[in-house]
Formats: sequence, structure tokens, C-alpha cells
Amino acid sequence: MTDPLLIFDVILGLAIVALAVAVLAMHDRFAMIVLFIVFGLLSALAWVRLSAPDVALAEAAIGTGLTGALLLTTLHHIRATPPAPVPVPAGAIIANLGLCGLIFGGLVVAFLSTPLQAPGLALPVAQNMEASGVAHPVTAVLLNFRAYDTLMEVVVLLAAIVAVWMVERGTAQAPSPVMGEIYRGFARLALPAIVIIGTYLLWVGAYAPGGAFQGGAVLAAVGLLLLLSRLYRPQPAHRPLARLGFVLGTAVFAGIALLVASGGRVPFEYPAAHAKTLILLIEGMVTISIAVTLAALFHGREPEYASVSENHK
Amino acid sequence: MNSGLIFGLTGIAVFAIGLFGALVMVEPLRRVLALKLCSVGAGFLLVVGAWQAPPDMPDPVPHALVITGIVVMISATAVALALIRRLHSLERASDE
Amino acid sequence: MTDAPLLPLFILLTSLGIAPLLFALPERSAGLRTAINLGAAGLKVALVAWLSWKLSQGVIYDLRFTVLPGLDFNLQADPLAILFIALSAVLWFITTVYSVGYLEKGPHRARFFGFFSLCVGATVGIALAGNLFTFLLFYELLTLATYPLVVHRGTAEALRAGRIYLIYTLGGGLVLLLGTLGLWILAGSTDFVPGGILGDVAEAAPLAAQLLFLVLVAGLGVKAALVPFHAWLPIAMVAPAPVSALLHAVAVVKAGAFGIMRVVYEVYGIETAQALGLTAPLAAIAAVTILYGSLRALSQDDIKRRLAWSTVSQVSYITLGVALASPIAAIGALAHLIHQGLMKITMFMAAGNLAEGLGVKKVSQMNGVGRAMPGTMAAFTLAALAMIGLPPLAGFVSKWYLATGGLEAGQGWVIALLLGSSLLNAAYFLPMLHRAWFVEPADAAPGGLARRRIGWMLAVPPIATASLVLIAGGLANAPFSPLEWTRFIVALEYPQAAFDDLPEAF
Amino acid sequence: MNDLPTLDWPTAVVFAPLAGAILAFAWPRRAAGIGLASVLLTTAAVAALALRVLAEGAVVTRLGNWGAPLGIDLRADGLSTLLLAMTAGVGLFVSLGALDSYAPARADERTRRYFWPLWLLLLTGLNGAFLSTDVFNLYVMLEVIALAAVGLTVLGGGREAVRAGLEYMYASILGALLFLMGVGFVYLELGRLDFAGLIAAEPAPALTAALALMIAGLLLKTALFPLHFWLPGAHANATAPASALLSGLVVKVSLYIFLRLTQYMPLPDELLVTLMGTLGAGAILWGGIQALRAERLKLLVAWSTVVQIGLIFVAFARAGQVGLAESWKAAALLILAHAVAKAAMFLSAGRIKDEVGHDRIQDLDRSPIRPTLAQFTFALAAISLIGLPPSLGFAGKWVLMEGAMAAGYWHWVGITMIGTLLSVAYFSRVLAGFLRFDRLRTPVAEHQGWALADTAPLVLALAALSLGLVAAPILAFMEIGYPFGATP
Amino acid sequence: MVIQILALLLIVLGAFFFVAGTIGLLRFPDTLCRLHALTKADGLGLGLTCLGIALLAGSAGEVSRIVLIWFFVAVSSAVCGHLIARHVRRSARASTEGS
Repeated sequence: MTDPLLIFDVILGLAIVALAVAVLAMHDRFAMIVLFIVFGLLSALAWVRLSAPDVALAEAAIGTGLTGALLLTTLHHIRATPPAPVPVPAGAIIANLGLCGLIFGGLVVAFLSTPLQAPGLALPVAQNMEASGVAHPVTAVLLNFRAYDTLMEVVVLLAAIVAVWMVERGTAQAPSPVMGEIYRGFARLALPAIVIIGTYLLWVGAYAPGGAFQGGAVLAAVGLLLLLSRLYRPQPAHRPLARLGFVLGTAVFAGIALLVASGGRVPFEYPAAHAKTLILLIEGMVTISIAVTLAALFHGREPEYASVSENHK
Repeated sequence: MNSGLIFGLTGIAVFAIGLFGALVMVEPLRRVLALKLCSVGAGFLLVVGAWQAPPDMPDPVPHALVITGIVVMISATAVALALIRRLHSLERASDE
Repeated sequence: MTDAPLLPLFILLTSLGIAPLLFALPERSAGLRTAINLGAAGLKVALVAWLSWKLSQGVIYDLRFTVLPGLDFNLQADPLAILFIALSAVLWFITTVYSVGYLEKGPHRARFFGFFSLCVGATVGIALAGNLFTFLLFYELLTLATYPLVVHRGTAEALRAGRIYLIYTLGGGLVLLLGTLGLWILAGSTDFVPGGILGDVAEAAPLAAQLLFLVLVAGLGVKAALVPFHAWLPIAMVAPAPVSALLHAVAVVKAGAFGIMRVVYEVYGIETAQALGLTAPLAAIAAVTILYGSLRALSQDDIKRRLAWSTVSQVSYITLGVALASPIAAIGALAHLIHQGLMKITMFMAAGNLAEGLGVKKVSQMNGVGRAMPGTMAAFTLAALAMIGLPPLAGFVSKWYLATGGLEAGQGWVIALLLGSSLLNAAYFLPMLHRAWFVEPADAAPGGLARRRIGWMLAVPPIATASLVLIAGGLANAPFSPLEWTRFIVALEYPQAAFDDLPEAF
Repeated sequence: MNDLPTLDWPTAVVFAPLAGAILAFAWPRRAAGIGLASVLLTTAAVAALALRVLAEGAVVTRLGNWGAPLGIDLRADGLSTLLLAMTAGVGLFVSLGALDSYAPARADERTRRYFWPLWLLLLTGLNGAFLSTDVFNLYVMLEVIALAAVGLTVLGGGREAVRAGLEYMYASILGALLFLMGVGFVYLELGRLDFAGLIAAEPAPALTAALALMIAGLLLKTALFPLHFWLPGAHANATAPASALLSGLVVKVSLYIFLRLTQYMPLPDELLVTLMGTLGAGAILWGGIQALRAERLKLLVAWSTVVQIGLIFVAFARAGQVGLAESWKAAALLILAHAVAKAAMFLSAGRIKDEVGHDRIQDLDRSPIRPTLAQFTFALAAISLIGLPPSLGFAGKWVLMEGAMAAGYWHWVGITMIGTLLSVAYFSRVLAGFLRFDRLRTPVAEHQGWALADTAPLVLALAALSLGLVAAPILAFMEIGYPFGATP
Repeated sequence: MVIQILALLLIVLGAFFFVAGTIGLLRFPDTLCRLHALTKADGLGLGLTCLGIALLAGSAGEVSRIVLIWFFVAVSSAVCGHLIARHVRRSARASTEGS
């Protein structure tokens, strides 16, 4: 109560909730997405307040930045048709409002009756940090203790790009906005800096907030810049390389996880002497895959030869 | 009152708002955003579960989980958006 | 000990095993199909003969393996089973010959004979089932195998009939499933054991046992066409003649009657059933069915429909004999299981021949058909007279035993019932015979008696079965006659009963 | 001294399809060959695992050698292994069927290229979920499954398929997020995520909330009435092998997790159990009525999935809360039965559609003079789904009704019987169509395809039909390693 | 102490310009005006704030990072402003041509 920052927290919390409502209530779709981006950034801020800088970074870069870009490019595609006004019956709204209110109330009661001091896994993590090969606990959890989860997370990303390439096909793409020379110049200027920042984030993850996902997201921004500035145009001939990029992280990650299982070790049990090297290797490859995949998700469809693409009547 | 409490309630509220949106909204993009709100709400709860009043260090495990959750969510979002784009072009093709 | 412990399984496989083969055979390979059919049917008759021989030598066949915890799939060759198998084996052979002739040019022969074999296989399984659970498996298989036969013609009418058939029989199967489950939970076993397994339960929870009986009989009564579950049977007449013959004589209705027999004798035990007061209502239902079926038969003009209603009536003789709870009536019931099969199959094959050879499908068209098809009509006449109960034909034997049994059990009304029923039988059969033999064809209407030659494969089977009717009645007391065999069985089911006339059977 | 990597079967079961997915995606020209090889390898790994489980009891792999709760354990007990085997078996035969369905003559190149990586990713997710012992890991697996499944749903690429796929996507993500929120409450209360932690937990409001959220999410994903709205469209509009996988396998994962959670978490009180059974009953009735009204074959089959899921929940609830320790086995048996039979049915429905050129139930008689193998297969699968002996569906229904009767829950017996009659009614619409012969038949050209296309579903249907005869060993197998802590 | 007061003043001044820019964003009638308010005021606000924070920084490394942040934000806001203005002009032209 003495901490003035708590007042800040309350205001921040209220702002986040208000923005959440506004996102859904905003009529204009572009404004909706902008508000969502603001919402995401404020959420990241809240997570900084909760001493979770890694999460905040990831949310800002991936959950908000790249997601926002994805939403905007999709809006650009579909803006031609304004949303058909489908009237939702008032009864349904009221019923769902009641339902969600009930759920909210129930969850609040459950939350308030739970003391926020569960022992958690902080202690076992701290005890095993030595053996993990890295100095930053979150990275240790991601790449070592719960490496299996992280592998599967990369698999989800792989599944996403496979599915997106599957779904979108040779339909005429809405022309992307022409950004012009100044933008192109900016891209040329920014690219090396972003690469450096991304790599730095990856590297610093071993002992401080940062890591493969944050770094990968920043590097994906390189891809976005390249695509938007038309400095790079995806070519069908680049597909094999792109596929390699998509699967690289998963393949190396899974491969190392299996290959270390010798001499009595189980999968994912990195030999102590090489743990740091292996983790860094995995992180590096995963970063590449994340960057390439996220950029490809932004681009959407698979670049195809004209003959392959289906001809629409 | 502490930060954990405040943001825990914030997270639950955001989750409930997202849930409402996911159930009621009809417009494709808005439904995707509603789902994203749900995921942020769940992220709040996990981060709050990790939180310790400073100067104690927070539990790193939920942080890792939320990062995973964020990457999973952008993957799902990307697929949903691709479907929306595809459906849009198919419908436009059949309208013409 | 036995040198061929899997013999019952082989018998089962002679029908079930060839079904896939028949399905796979190209439509045009008629010769090969007939060879397989007749070969398997012949093999089966031989195997059944061997099995009966072994059994009379005291060899026990008991095959089982566990399907669900505590529940076995169980094949058991007991005398009652042999009785039923022997009937189905012999009649299958004859019907197969008839079917080959009947369907010579028709479509879907591969399908027909495949399901036909499955149907007979299911009948064998029902006969050999060593517990109610196994019985249920084959009971349902029988439904599934007969449905395509009933709708074989594929017309809208056939499909409608098939739908009704399916709803009735699968509904019945579901009720029987319920009953089987109830038995399993009440008694912890579903085995068929002479003398029954429910004695203790019946004492502890008589109401539960009575309810269970109701459920079981309802489930079985559908196939046995007991009133009020009989409606499907006349409707199923849209099936081709050999199918009707098989359904009515051997497979479906008999499966129901046979099941009631198993339930009363080997699940409850006749004493327990009597003590629970279950036999009297069963007898009453059977009596109602007998009369109702006969009455409805009177007004049918369609030959097959008249025969079908007659079946409703006649099959309930079996139930009646079981329900009278007298050993002599039981002999009558078992004998009737065989005799009714022989008589009814003869009549249906004859009816089929009339339709094939003369295009006659209605009673009113039967004028003078006796002269057009003397062999067929002779067989028909013999069977019809046997049905009415003319001594010394097969029907008389069963009715005699039923009546005596009724007297023995102190149920004098049975005599009246049998007399009434026989009168009704005469009332609906004699006019047919009269028209066939003594009325001139009204006119030479187109299609009226336009003859088509029917092959020997159609002509011979009814005559063969008719001779069996004659033999079964005339030589009823000879060794290995159906009647003798039934006495042997009844001795097992009524172990304590004293029979004056039994010793001579052994 | 052995420096060669040692093979760990649970890991192999997850990694074999993953490796296949990576290769098949990276090398699209060889996707089919790689895919089939990988499915075969997975099947072999599952077989090896099953043998070990049979011999030694539950097999546990502590990934990274940290051990739960810090690390993640994979655990293969009887139930897991049974479902793995189900997935492998169904998957193998669907893969064989897919070789034909997506053959060059019949599908475009894109469909052919993308089926395999998506299906192998799906298989990775399925296997991972069955082996998982960690609720967050389950969430990630659910997402792997969801994305791959959505990809498979829209494989055909038609407008209806994409629309249904989008609807499916929303439902699937929302379900997963509800689950994730539940995971948040679990961690809030317990500070750990492994099953052992859940089992040891005392009842608490946060756990009640967690269970409610997770169950809500799972019910949405598994399409229990009234949360089934997304299923018929998605399953009916996908291509046949994809439908077979979606209906046969994908909805089973959330059912499986549901069974696990209700075993492990404190609670399931009588109210919850009754509610599940009631919703199941609703599914049976509503799904049955919709199936009776369906005009297209695949739609009818999809509605029958809704019905069958309802039946599985009735099996779960068959003997109330006290019966839960036994009832899960009935549910598991029905899961197995439905998976095998429904996969066969969707594959054969696809073949029938190929043969006849459409799948309007009204006009099914315009088919070849001889009932084709596909029609036979459909009928056999229907027998299992109706629950007629000796099928696995019958065994499942027997166990269901046995437990319900023994516990005196007659209403569950009643609804099962009604469900059976309804399924007879709607399947007989189709079967009658096969046998109908009154209209002019359009001759249908001899099918040019590979015989494999018909035999794969036939084998599945025969398996569904005959596995009922070995229900006792199956029931014994699924009890290996039960309850959770029984083996170290 | 003096440095801290100076830093505080700079930051407060920076915040004032941000607020002014935001008010401009909300109150001005059309996009170009809004853009004008936003880029100008925010650029100044950003510079002042960065300067203030830089005064408080403990090491040269931190200062250099703050400078980098200022640089990148300045460049990207300039580019953004340009892009938005371009877009406005083009769409205005498109709409006049269309009508």
C-alpha cells in the first residue's frame, strides 16, 4: 500500500482490461488491430512489472509485433469485402455475457482463495542450474529441463508453416503496398542493426533475459523488412532452401536429443561437458528456423510456378 | 494488495473477455483476436503463479511455459489467418 | 476323449467358412459356386452324422475361449444341439439344391449364396451355443445374414419389409442382450446346464427371476413370432421362395423356439420355471398365438402369406410343448421342431414351384394346378395333410404327444386347443387342395396356367422333404428317428421323471 | 562402453513420425515413400513398446534424466500403449488407403505432397499426447494435433472444407486455451504440472477451477454435445483418409486426456459424472436424429461420430462416481472400437463416393450390380458401430451395460438401447441403398485403382468386427500400470 | 544532485512534449495535421527524455545504448511518418480520380 508503483499497477491493469474490451468493441477493423497492439505492449509492460522480462520480450516481439503484422497483412487481403453485418441475437449475447460473467466470478473466487506462495519449481531449478549448462534460469528450463516441450513448440511452428503453405495457394494475391525508395533505404540501414540485435538476444539468452525465441522474432523482422521493401521476392526456386530453413531447428534439436542418448544416458540428457555448446547449437539452429518460419508465415502462401498454381475461373 | 493479485485479476478478466468474444463474435479477424486475448489472459495467470514479491526471484518455469505459449499462439494465429484469407479468396472467386 | 475335438467348429466352418469364398466368386462362375455349395452342404451332413455317432459313444465336445472377463465363447455338442443341427444340415442340403435351381438366371447370386451360408452357419452356431452369450452372438448374426436375403429382390416393397424385419429382429436381439446381461449379473453365468442355473437366484429373488424370464422370452419371442411380436413374419414373405422356406422351416423362427427351449430347460430348469409360475403364462401366449395365426391364415389369398400365418401358428406348438412342463409334451415339442420344419419347407418349395412354373401366387389361382404339376402338388398335399394332423403323418405324431402331455400335466384345455387348431388348419389347407385337384381351371387366362418347365432341381426337393415327412411319421419309433432322439433328450432334461415308455427307446 | 545411441521405445514412438514429417516436408517428391516408411517404423516401435509393457509393466522415460516435476517424463502404461497401438494400426491402414486416394490419377499434386507431413505431424502429436504425463506438455501436444488436423481438414481445398476447417480451428484453439487456463490454475495451486503432483493433491478451489476449465476445453475438442457444432462439417467435408484420421483418432486424444484427468484429479463428484452422462445421452439422441436426416453419406457418418462420442461418455458415467475406477475401461474399449470402425467406415464411404460419383444417400442404388468391397466394408463397420456381436463395439456396449445394470443405473442402459436402435435406423438407410434394385442402374466403370484402396478399410473393418472376441485380453492389457503410481 | 535535478527536468519536459503530441493526435482534424503534431512533438520529447536518462546512466556502455535507442526510434518514426503521409496522398488522389 505504501508502494506507489501499486497504483501504477492498478492503472495498468485497468487499462489492459479496458483495451481488451475496446479491441472487441471497436467497429473499424484497422483500429481494432492497432488497439490490440497497444494492448499487447501494455501486457508486456505488466509482465515486466511481474519480473518476467523474458516473457515481456517474447510477447512484445512475437505476441504483439509479429502477430500485429500478420493481422494487418490479412486485413489488407480481405479489406475489399467489408464484414457482413451478421446480427447476433440479443438473447445469445446476454446468455454468453452471463456465462462468461459466471466463469469470471468462479475463477476470481478460485484465484482469491489460493495463496500466491506455491513452492513452485524455483528451488529445483536453482539446485540444478549448475548442471544445466546455461546461467539463465528461463533458458535452462526451455532448453534443458523442459527441452521436450520446447522441441514440440518448434514442431507446432513447423506444423503452422506446413498448414499455411497447404492452405494458401495460387489465388491472386492482393498487391502489397508499395513502400517506395525511402522505405527501401531505411530497410538497408536497419537490416544490419536488426541482425546484430537478434544475434545479441540469442547470445545473451545464456545468462540474461533473451534467447532463441526473442532473437528469432527480431530476425524475423528482417524478413518482414525484406519482403515489404521488395528487396527480396520469394521465388519458387528458393523453396527447397526455405523448407530446409523451416525444418532445421526441429531436426537439429530432435537429432541432438536422440544422439546424446548413449552410454546410459537418456534422450535430452546432454553430457555435462558439452551441455553449453549443444544448447547453443540448438538455440542457433532454432533461431534460424524461427526467423525463417515467422517471416514465411507473414508472407503466407508458398511461392509457386505459374503452371503449378491452380487456374481459377 | 500486491502486483500478483492485481495482474492475476487482470488476467482472469482478459481471459473472460476473450472467451466472450470467441463465443459471440462472428467476424473472422475479431474471433482470432478474441482467442489471442484468452491466451494473454492465461499467460497472465501463469506469470502471476511464478511471481514472488521482490526481491525474491520469480519461478522461471512458468516464464518458459508462457514463452512457449506465445510461440504456439502465433502459429495457431497464422494458420487461422491463412484460412481466413483463403476462404475470402474462394468466396470472392465464386461470387464473380 | 475325442480324436477330433474341433469337430463342432468344423461343422460351423462348413457354412461360415465358405461364405467369403462365395462372396468373392465372380457372378458368372455358377458351376463352381454350385460345387462349393453342394460340397459344403454334403460335407456338413457327413460331419453331423459323424458327430452324432461320436456323441452316442459318449464323447463330449466342449470348446471354449474367454471373450470378456468371465464370459466364454462356448460351443457344446449336446443331444439337443444335434437335433437342431441335423435338421438344418439336411434341410440346408435340400434347400441349396432348390436355390440353385430357383435362382439359376437371377442376379446377385454370389451375394445370395454368401448370405445363405452365413445364415445356415448362424443356425449351427445357435444350436451349438453352450451358453446364452454365445447363443446371442449367433442370434444376431442370423438377423444380419437374413436381412439381405429378405430384401434380395431389392424392390421398394422388399426394402420396406426388410426394414420392418430388421427393426423387429434387432429390437428382439437388443432385448435378448438385456436379458443375457441380466442373467449374467443375477447368476454370474450364462451357461446352459440341464436342470438350470437359476435355482438359487429364484429362491432369493423370485421377482427378479420372473422379470428376467419376461425379458428373455420377449427377446426370443420376436424370432419365434409369438403374438404380439409376430408381425414381421408375414411381411417378410416378399423374400424369394427358398429364403422363405429356410426362414420358416429352419433358421429364424426355429432359432427363437429353440432359444425358448434352452431358456426354460437349461437356464431356469423346468422345475424352477414351474415354481416361479412362468410356464402357465407362456403356455397361454403360445395358445393365443396358435389360434390367432390360424385364424389369420384363413383370410389370406396370397399362398405364401397363408403359409406364413400358418407358421406363426405351428411354431408355437413347440413353445406350447415346452410350457406344458410335462415330459411327454416336451417330446411332442421337440419332435415338432423337426416335423414342422420338414412340412413347412415342403410347402414353401411347392409354392415356389407354383410361382415359377405356373405363375400362380394366390390361392384363388390354384384351380387345377394339381394336374399341371402333379409331383409338386402331391408333395404339397402330403405336407398339408400332415399339418392338419392326419395319422400317421409327422404332424400327427407331434400333436399326439402334445395332447397326451397336456393330459398328463392336467391341462385338459390343450386337447380342445389342438382340436380347434387342427380344424382351422383343415379349414385353410383343404380348400387349397380342393382347388388344386378338383376344380377345373376357370379360364385359360394369359399367364393363368401358362406352363414353364421347371428343372429337376426345383421339382425333386419338395418331393424329397415330403418323403421325409412320411418317414418321420410312419417310422416314428425306429431307432435314430427324430422322435427317438427327442426322447433321449427329454430324459436328460427331466432326469427325475419316470417314463413308462422310455426304456424301450434305449 | 557402448557409444551408439540406445533406443528408448517411448521416445522412438514420438520421434519416428517426427523424423518422417521433417523428411517428407523437406523432400516433397519422396513424401509418400518417406511417409509410409515412417509410419511402418512407428508401428514397429509401438509393437516393441507394447511387448515391453506386457512383459515388464509400465515403461517410464525421464527425458533429460531430470525426472518429474522438474523435467518431463514419458510413461507408457497399458492404456497409453493400447491407444498407441490403436493409432498405429488405424494409421497404418489409413496410410495405405491414402496411397490410393491421393494417387496421381485422383488428387492434385499439392494434396499428395502435403498429406504426408501433416499426417506425420499429427501422428507425432497423437503419440506424444498418449505418452505425456505433464499437463502443459499435453497442451503443446494438443496444439500440434490441432494445427495438423486443421491442415488435414482443408486438404481437399474446397470452399466448404475451408469454411469447416476455420470453424474447427476456432473451436480447437479455444479448447486448447481453456485447457491452458486450467494448467495455469494447476500451477498456481500446486507449483508443478506432472500427473504425480495431481494425484497427490488435496482438493482446493483452484483445482476445481482447473478441472472445470480443462474439462470444458477437452469437451469442446472432443465434440461432446452440445459442443459438437464444428464436427459434422469438418469431418464430412474433408477427404476420406483425412476424415478417417480426424474421426477415428483425433477426437480420441481429448477423450483420453479426459479419462486420465478424471482419474487423477481430486473430485469428479457425482454431479459431474451425471452431467457427463447426460450430455452423452443428449449426443446420442440429437446426433441420432441428425444422422437420420442427413442427406449425404459422409455427413451421416460424421453425425454417427457425435453419437459414438456420446456413448463413450455414457460409458464413463455408467456406474456413477463410485464406478469410475472401472468405468474408464468401458469407455476405453468403446474408444478403441469407434476408432477402428469409424476409420474403416470413412475410408469405405470415400471409396463408395468414388465408385458412384456422389454420396447422396437417396441415390446410392446407382451403384455397380455387385455389392462392392467398399459396400461390404461399410456394412461391417456399421455392425461394429451399432454394437452387434462379435464386434468390439458389442464388447464395449456389453461392458457398459453390465456396469450400469450392476450399479442399478437403468437410465444409462435405456439410453444405450435407444442409441442402438437409432443407429440401426440410420445405418439401415445406407445399407438398404446398397441392396436396392428397383431403379435403372447406371453401369459404373470398373474401378481402375489399386486393390489396396479397398483392402485397407476392409482389414480395419474386419479388425473392428473380430477384436470383440479378444476383449478380455484387451481389458486386461489396459489395466497394466493402473493406477498411476503402481509401478515406479 | 544537480545532475539528477537536471535529468528530472529534462524527462518532465520530454513527457510534456509527448503529451502535447498525443493531444495533437487526438484533436487535429486530418491525418496530415495529426502526423505533424505527432512526429514533431514526439521527436523532441524522445530526445529530451533520452538525454535525461543518459545523464543518469552509470556507464558509457549504457549511454551508448540510449543513444542507439534514440537513433533507431528517430529513424523509424521518420520513415513511418513518411509512409503514412505517402499513403494519405495516394489514397486522396485515388479517391479524387475515382469520383
